[in-house]
Amino acid sequence: MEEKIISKENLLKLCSDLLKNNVDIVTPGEKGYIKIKNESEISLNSKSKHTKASFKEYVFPKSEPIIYYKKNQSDVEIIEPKVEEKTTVIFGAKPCDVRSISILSKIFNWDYKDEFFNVRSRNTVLIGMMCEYADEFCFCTSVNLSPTSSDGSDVFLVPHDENTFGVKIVTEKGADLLKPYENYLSAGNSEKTKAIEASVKQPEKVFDAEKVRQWISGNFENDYWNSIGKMCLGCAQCAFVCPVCHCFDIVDEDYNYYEGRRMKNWDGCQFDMFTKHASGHNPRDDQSKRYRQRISHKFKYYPDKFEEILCTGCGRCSRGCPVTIDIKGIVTEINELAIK
Amino acid sequence: MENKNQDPKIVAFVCNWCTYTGADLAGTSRLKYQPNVRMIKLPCTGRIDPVFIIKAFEKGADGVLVSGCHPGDCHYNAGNYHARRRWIMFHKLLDYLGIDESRLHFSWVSASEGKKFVDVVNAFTNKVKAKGPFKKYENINKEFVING
Amino acid sequence: MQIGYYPGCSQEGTAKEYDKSLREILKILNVDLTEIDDWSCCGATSAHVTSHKLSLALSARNLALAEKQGMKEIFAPCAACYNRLASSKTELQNHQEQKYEIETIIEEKINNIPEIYNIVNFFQKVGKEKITEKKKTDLKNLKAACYYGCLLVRPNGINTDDSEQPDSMEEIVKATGAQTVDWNFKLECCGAAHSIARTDIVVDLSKKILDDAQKHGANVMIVACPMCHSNLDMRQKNIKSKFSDYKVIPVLYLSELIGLALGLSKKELGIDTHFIEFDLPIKNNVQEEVSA
Amino acid sequence: MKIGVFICHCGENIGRTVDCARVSKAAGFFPNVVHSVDYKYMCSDPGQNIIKQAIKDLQLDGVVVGSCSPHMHEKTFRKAVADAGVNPFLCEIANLREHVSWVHDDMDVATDKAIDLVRFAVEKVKRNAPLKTIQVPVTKRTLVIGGGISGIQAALDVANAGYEVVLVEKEPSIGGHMSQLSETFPTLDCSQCILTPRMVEVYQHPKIKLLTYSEVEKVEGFIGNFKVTIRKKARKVDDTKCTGCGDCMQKCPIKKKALSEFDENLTTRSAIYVPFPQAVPNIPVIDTEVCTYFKNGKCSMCKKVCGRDAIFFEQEDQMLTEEIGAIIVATGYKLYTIDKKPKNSEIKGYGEYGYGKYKDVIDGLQFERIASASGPTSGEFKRPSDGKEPKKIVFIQCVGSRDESKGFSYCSKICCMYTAKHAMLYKHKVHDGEAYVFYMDIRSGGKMYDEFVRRAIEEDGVKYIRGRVSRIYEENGKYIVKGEDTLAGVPVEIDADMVVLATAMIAQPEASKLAQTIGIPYDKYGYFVEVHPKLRPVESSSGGIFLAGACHSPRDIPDSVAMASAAAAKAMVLFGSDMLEREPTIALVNENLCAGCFYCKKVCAYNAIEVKQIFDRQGNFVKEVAYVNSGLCQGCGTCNATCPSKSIELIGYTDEQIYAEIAALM
Amino acid sequence: MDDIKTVAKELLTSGKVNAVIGYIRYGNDKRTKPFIAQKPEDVDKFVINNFILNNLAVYLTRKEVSKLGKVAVIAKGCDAKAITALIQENQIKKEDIHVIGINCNGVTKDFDIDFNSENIAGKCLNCDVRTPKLCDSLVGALADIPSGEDLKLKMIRGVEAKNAEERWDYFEDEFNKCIKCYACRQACPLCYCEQCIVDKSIPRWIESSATKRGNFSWNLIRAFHLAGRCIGCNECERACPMDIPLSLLNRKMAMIAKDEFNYDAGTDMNAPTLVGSYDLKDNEDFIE
Repeated sequence: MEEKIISKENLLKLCSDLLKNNVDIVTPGEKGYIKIKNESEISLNSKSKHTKASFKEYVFPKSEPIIYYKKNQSDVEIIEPKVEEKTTVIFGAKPCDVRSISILSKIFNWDYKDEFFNVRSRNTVLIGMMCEYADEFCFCTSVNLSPTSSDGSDVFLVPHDENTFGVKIVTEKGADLLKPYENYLSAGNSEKTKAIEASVKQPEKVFDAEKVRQWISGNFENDYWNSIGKMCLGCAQCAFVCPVCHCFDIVDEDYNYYEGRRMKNWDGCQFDMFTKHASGHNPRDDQSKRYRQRISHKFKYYPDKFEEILCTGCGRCSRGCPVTIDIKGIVTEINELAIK
Repeated sequence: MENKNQDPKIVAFVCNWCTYTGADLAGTSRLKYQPNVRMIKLPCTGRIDPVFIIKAFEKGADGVLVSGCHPGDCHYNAGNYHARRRWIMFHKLLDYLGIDESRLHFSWVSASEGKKFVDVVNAFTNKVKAKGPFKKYENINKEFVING
Repeated sequence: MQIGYYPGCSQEGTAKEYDKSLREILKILNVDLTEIDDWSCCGATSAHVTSHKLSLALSARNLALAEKQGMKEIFAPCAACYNRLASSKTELQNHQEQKYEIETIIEEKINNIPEIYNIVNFFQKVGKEKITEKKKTDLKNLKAACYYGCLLVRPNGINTDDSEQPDSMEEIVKATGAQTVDWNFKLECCGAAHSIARTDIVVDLSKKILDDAQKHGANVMIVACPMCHSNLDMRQKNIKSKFSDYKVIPVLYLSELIGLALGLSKKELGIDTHFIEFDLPIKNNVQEEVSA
Repeated sequence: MKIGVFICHCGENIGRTVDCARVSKAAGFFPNVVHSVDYKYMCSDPGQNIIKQAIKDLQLDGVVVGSCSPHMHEKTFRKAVADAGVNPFLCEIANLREHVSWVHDDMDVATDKAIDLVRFAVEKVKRNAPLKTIQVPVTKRTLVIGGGISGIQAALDVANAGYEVVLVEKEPSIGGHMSQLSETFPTLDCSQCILTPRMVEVYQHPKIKLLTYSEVEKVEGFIGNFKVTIRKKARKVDDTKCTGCGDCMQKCPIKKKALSEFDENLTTRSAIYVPFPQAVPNIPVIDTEVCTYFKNGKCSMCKKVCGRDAIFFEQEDQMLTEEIGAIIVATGYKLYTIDKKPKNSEIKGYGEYGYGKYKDVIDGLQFERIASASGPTSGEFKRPSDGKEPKKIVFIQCVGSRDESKGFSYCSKICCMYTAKHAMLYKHKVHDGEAYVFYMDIRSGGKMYDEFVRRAIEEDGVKYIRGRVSRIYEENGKYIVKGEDTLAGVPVEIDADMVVLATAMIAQPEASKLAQTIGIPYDKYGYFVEVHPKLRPVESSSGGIFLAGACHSPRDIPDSVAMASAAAAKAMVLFGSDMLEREPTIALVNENLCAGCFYCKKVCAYNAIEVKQIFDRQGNFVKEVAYVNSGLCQGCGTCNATCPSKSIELIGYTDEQIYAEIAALM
Repeated sequence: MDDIKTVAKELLTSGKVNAVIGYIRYGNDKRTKPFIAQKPEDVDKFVINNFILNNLAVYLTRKEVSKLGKVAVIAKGCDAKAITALIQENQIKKEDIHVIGINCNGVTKDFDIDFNSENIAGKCLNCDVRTPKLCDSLVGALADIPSGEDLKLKMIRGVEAKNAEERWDYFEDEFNKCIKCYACRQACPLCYCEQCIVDKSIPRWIESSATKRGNFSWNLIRAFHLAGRCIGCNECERACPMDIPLSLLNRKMAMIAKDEFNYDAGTDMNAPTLVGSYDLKDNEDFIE
């Protein structure tokens, strides 16, 4: 892995050039990940708190048309939408967020290849940045990630000081992005980078994901689920802000008398409607079952199938939960139950 | 083309007993009025849900006209009183959200007021015409129109 | 408490003592009056018999000034001024077209017209319990006939009190400790502006009012209007000379009565400037000034 | 679904401005439309046959007719469709005549609009459900509420036709205001003399169940099938034993404490009493408010003297339920009490007239009692304060009527007449007396009415002054009435001995409560409202509930009697068949989705929404949901619009149908 | 603060209720979370402080909670209004719940921040129900609370001062952020429908897509459905992960209800509801 150094000044110039070259830059801002218009909006703060929502929507939009249709007397004409091939740079994302794309890729390329996702992710370059923020809801280390992990990034930044950044070029895609701007980079100092990385405070590892997985396997009917279900309000903000939750719903919407579209919209497993059958029967008819599904999907079903935990430990779902249901606390408790 | 002179598009939600019959009377009296209004007949103004109005705008209406029996004349005793209370809240909400008040018109037209019906329709059509197409709503409607 | 003040012309002329007594008692009751800057004549009767528009414009100008000066409430002690301001307010609020026209004439915008108080409403606002609280003089031997005159509660609808059978002034008077009498001519005309030109009419009309009050046991008249006061007070001498058996009766402004209750002297209240000299059957807890 | 579209030219009426061929061609391309034609006269027999034939040939299961207003021929086409074997409610009308061809000139534009309207109808009919008209059985019994002259007339008419009647009167006796009157205009015949026989007839009628001293507590059900709960208030007298001998009243030690309601407070009565000697039934009641026994248990004189042991102190209110098919409301009026501001009203009253303060300022009903031979003065004119004969009486009309600022804006209709009558009766007895009437204008429309007023003025010398009275005050035992004679343009002052105020007739104070109990509309004054002011003047908008007399609006005796007979006739029309047919346009609740907020119940003007409890299979209570009583629902759909989750739907105008119509807007 | 524990314990031990819904501390000392105590010893964890943000009334209509039988709920004044409104709307019966009112000394805008004049929640400024109107027991003592600036009111005034076009743009931008997670709905104590209108698919009045159009209709109809019902607890806004200023809608509607009908939601459980009743004199100057 090649390593370089870039000054803040040059970093801004780099961004400015990218913008000029019609590249979209997305960066964590006050109100979530935002598409910037000007390089000065770029986020270079490794100590910042997580944005409320992840950047998921730039590869997997909250709503997108997947089919357009036109009706005539007896026939329906189908028109397939095209996703624009346009480079998007996600700049300054935390390692936990960066990891989400590779986790999501598995589900979106499992049996059906989701072109909507693939076109976007193919055109997305991830510039991650080391994270120096850790609060009580962070637990990336427990899901086998770390604040200094460049895993998943195409380029990874490590701030050396206020005005200099170590630049790890992780992938080809990263190298390609930076190639035209080589003159902004100078020779790297991997020693310093390592030292800085070593000094970063890591969140404590609080559970063993494998133990948790095994416990879930045998405890589908455990009373533990009821204690959470009782408190959960069944909103799905947890799923919607989650970097790796990927469920969606498909609905048809008419545009006018003859035309309409089929929309793919984010959905959340905490909704009562999520599993409601047309017959009116609902296999997950109370909140405990729905919450069990949430935890099981993240820590058992997905790992079973894809050998990936469907969680990056970012803590967003818990930070924003209106009733402070803390996934870290819950999985830790499960871990304890598993030990007993 | 087919759509000559059909702009602006106006949807009217009217009650069966007063305004619809008032419009019938305008017809029997051979009073002429502008042709833009498309009327949807309901039993009573009490049946008019604000979502109808929103949906009409979503479907491209430039103006919505709501009309029923005068207070005290309701065929169903009090449907229009309940409707009126909802409208008070609703039209103030729309105004606050920036929907131009002149695109939504409420009126009482009784079965005997054929002339008033004509006046209301003409005045409202002119008002909406002057405002032009409802661009703001068109914009939010146009997100994700066919791009394939 | 701070309230805008529209004194009107008589408070600075014929009814100085009304103004004086008000200012004295308001000191005790902790109410600040802020005079409307640059106020002009309300137009009184002369304006509205001349031109309706003129009468509206004159009042509207004063209301607009008050609004511009940040006043939410204004107090007009003179019943005529009150009547003009309050009637205009109602008319301006209910007739948009009229309002636009008047706004053009007076070159001011009118948005939120202040609340307008007459003297009775004003003391209702101040709170009659405040008067009772600070009462120093025992007025229980006073039997007051409350005279509203023709303007204070009319026209019907602009005032909260009944325009035919009012009783709001009685409430205030009772708060001072005085008694009130039930009588017939609370709203009867005193002759008003005919005072000078047709004194004979005023003498007859005023006598009827004063007689009825006394017949029902009153030993003091309470008024709320400078015009009423001048007729009932000043013309008693004329009545006396025309009807020799007529018995005079003191005529006090409501503010003066309250002043007495609060322990102020006749001089402080300007009662010494009245035409009718009299002693009132009251006991003062504070020492009455020797000169009074 | 296979839909047929049929466009009518209506001769030239539609065809002149709408290109019917183009409309039918365009409609042919609408999804689900399999057949589209136009024809000169669709409503004619050949026209209808075209529809019927198409239905048969093409197995159509939905029909849209583009023709005149549905108010005109909807029934015709529905019947045609039904004849061809398709449910009649699967037929929709696009109004191409009244709403298009007659009101627009430009053919292109009109045709475009016509196409749109047809599209709306097609979209709607696709979502129509096959419906059946609702059949309801009829209970052939009538409830009459109120035992005044209107109630009596209605009850007798229905009963004489052979149907059972339950007559409920809240006072101890029937008779109402008419029993209080002295003589009636314009004939001056004795009111009681003509009324009493009818009261007795009611009492003795085998088909009439008379419940006096009773009130309607609750009305459930719907036209033809009401269930009415009646509270029979405790008289404290056993009506099966009492013979009406009156011994109890004679011996009752309380004679002076209670004011006589019948005599309008001019006299007193005992604690156990019948309101007046001719009362029906002639059974006393105990006024527990004043009776010493009920206050401190001390006296029981009436019980001691009663030879039949009919006094029953422990008696309690009884609840009766009656099965009823039609209701006639005849609750009458009240006189406006002008001395004080009525509660919960913006009415300011006429304090300046001194009613309540001066004993000799009285209202019209008090004057009736004074003038009545059975009244407190046995018909001699004596004023209440000192019993002296008044030599000068001032009558003031329109006190509270036609006066928006102080009273009610309506005209009380009867005052002109009864004031003339009062003045006349007075002049007939006190020949040297003077009678003055202040009036706004004389409204004496009616057979022999104006002649009557003219007689008062011209023959009896009553002095009419056109103007209003500003104030009345007492001076030396006289009442100084100050007013204006607007014809002469001068102020007038009259020193009267007595003043009679013709105060407004107002709705019963409890009228709005009763209206809510039985579910009929009332206006801002509290008067009950008819369905149509011209063509259905005695029907309330609730099916099976009819109105009679002054509970509807101020009216005199002949008008009340006529209206009562009309209401009785309406009830009998209802009883003419065994089953009732109703439109199936009613609301329906989706019980799965209903959250039980009952906003639908709050907005329902017909009490058609009931609370239903839902239990699971084990019998555990799950939730409360709304339930629509199909007999009561009139199909306005207010519930549907109010329901936040759309869990109640109006059949025939469902959300889906309306959405489809909106969506069909191009 | 023993008071709350004593009261709650007594209710549980005596069997008057089967559960008490209250608050426990969570994480740092600037955060609490709701907790349902079913055993007397559970209540020892209960706290009352300036961080009890949740409106616990929301739990009363959940079937997971109603299964527990009679419950007690801790309620601030604003929360008690929600309970009142729920009773008014037949969702709960007064006799089925026990309201433990607290004399409220204000709460913060959000977790993890200090409680001071800058951070005091807007609803606590000029609060007139610091002692709940509806309660079966009352705990805690009133103390002075910091005063602060009513920023939300300022924002409302700001929006009102804009012209129609600017207002539209403002709200379009705000609503555009919506991701249709429905946290606002779920956190709202008065959103208790069995099925929300946005989930109704035949017909689909409100599109569930998080498109501009779907978002506009959703937020508009949500505000309308709460008109005259919102009691101003502001939980929707707090729950919104996208920071949409929902109180600008709800509070404005409450202001309209007050202006037009002198109606305050949640003040009287026997009062007729705003929608669902009418007055012959309702203002109709906008109807021709």
